[in-house]
Amino acid sequence: MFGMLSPILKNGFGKPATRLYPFEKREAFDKARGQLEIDIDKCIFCGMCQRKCPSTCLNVEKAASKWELDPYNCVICGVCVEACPTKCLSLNKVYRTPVYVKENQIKIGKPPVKKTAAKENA
Amino acid sequence: MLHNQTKETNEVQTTADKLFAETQKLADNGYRFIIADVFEAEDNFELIYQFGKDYDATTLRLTVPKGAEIPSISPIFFNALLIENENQDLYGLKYKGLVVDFGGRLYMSQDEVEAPPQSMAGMNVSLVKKWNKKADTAKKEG
Amino acid sequence: MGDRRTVIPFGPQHPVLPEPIQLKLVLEDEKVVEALPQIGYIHRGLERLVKVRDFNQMVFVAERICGICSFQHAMSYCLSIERLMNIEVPERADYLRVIWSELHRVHSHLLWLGLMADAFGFEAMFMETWKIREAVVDMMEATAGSRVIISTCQVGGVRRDIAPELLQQIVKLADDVQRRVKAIEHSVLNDYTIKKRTVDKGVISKEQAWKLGAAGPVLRASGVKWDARMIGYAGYKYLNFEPVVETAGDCYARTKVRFREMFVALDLLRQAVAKIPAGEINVKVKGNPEGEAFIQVEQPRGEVTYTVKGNGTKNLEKMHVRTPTFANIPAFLTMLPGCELADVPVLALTIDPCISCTER
Amino acid sequence: MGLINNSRAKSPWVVHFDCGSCNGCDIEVLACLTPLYDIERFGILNIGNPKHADVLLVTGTVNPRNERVLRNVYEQIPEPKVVVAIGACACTGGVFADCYNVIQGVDKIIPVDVYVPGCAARPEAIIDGVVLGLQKFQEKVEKMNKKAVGN
Repeated sequence: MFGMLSPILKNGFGKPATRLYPFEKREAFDKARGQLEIDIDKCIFCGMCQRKCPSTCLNVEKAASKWELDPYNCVICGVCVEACPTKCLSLNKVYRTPVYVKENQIKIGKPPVKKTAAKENA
Repeated sequence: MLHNQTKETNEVQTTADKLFAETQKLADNGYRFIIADVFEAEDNFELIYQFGKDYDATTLRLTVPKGAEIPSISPIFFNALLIENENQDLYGLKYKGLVVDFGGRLYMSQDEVEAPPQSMAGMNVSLVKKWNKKADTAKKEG
Repeated sequence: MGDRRTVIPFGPQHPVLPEPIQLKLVLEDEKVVEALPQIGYIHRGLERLVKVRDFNQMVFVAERICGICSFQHAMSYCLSIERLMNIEVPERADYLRVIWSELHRVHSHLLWLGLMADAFGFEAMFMETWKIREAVVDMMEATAGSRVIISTCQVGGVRRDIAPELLQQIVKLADDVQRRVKAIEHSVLNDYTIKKRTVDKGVISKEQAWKLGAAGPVLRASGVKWDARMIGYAGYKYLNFEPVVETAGDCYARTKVRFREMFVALDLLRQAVAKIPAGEINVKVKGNPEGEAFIQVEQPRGEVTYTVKGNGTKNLEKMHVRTPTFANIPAFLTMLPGCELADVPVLALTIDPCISCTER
Repeated sequence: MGLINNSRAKSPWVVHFDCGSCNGCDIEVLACLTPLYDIERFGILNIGNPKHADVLLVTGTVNPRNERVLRNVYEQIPEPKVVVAIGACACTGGVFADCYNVIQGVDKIIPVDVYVPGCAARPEAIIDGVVLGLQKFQEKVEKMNKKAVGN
């Protein structure tokens, strides 16, 4: 009978358990996995991320120096980040917000300068 | 050879005719049925039945040609019923004497897709194809 | 007699179960005489994906067989590949695997308890258990970065390390959860209504449970002392624990087993944190898997078995998963005849159904 | 009629249908209802009956067997209605997009208004998704009101 008393008092006078989400936002954890980001200038379009991705959400075209992500297919595992040889991919802490229309993220970068060509110029 | 986490399982080679009797023997010895697996080859199936007693496992292994009927062990172990029906669905095996026969329609019914053979023939799998497929549907919608 | 029989479809969209499964219940007045399951609403056919995904990518597919015991699915898959390739996982990775699996066990059992309470119409307890569960889920996010599907396992070890401060927080969390679950346990197990609806309902005897291949809490509630963790995979070989066993075999015993298992899991967490050594968390994997392996791992719902066959290429030839709910359905079907229609939801929940596991 | 429709957007009732997800998104939808996120404070109520509902939350991959059930549930919801696809599986098929028994996305079967990405989608994202859906719902209500006036 008295066992109930402590939870009643706690729930009656304590702070509510609810996080008042849209008004009070909680800070993300250090390790939180949010969205995939790319620093397109560093990308060499090797296609390693595309080969390692378990959900086939990446498409890299070397000829057009295009990097394409389908964020609605991405499962945010972070394998591509580990696989990237130039460390141009990263995961930020902010989760992706919902949308009305699905759109692929397309980034066009500079075509990588060929080493042999650079030597010839020099 | 099949491995358990810590040790190798004892394995018995058998045939389709002897399967029921062998299973009965294991059941009398206090074994329970764990799982039946199917490995598909060109023109035959390799079936593996796992039985367990305490922390030991025993394997019955047999090879049957495609299209042959296999005696169901579900009259002895009721729990073989689901897995045998699943194998009927996914591999087109035929079992004789199933307790409840879903007729190859446990997962997929008449008007639905058929499970592809394990060789994955007829499945659009390559990356390029998938991206083209997406582009096609986008065009149609647009 | 014939006209007293009715067939009632239970599902696929049913308020008690969030997942679609259909049961065709043959009733005689209010008594269930026969039950036939109709599954396939969630069948995805993911086992055939082994042909298009390489063995490293399959970890993430295996993980998504079930969102509740996701880490354990990934771990079982990795264990089976490691067995094929003879990889020795670093000891720290073994311990980290134990920590994450036991966190998953606690969160799964709390989730089940909430759903069970919801089936009873015990709304307050549903809210209370999910409130406690949220603390566990937060800990998973703090340690792995994601709430339910944590993607931390890989072939050859784990992908993320847990810092020492976080490990201490896990111990604190374990103490906190233990205190709060103890309070709930008292009010649940001694409640008149709950006893009335669970005691002597859906009884399975020891012999039946073993012969029907029941798994996990359903098996142990009937008095069989069998727990796949005793085989000693991952870090369990370094830790001490006893499988939880009850003998009654009814719904009440299954509830009790899950409560006690939660305490065992919390104890394992404390042990693992106390014993965890420093060192590497993964090893580099070279080559491709070849051969056959058969692995049994204890999940919150029972024992999962993975059978994999590799042929020396980067794609496996075959992967087959037998999940605990799949194993428990025959037991569930034998429990049903003789019970009343109003008991069916409670009986369904005591096997802790997870249909996405069942059909893959 | 206008008054009723206007008040519907203030207290939308949602029905949750699991097409075949891995449970990850399902438990996050349920987590939205529990004390920590508690969407009931916005007047959002989870109910089992599609005929009472305004918003349909769909999780998971669609396969040919549950496609009919999904369409059935969708058609039972009275107009105006909003469909929210939750998780990578519902948006595009996710990791299972290549499986033989998977249709790539809910939008191939029924019109989808809001896509919530993530695997599994976070409760915060689900709340955002429902709120975003409500804005669209409001537009639909206004369109319906205009039609009613026109007649």
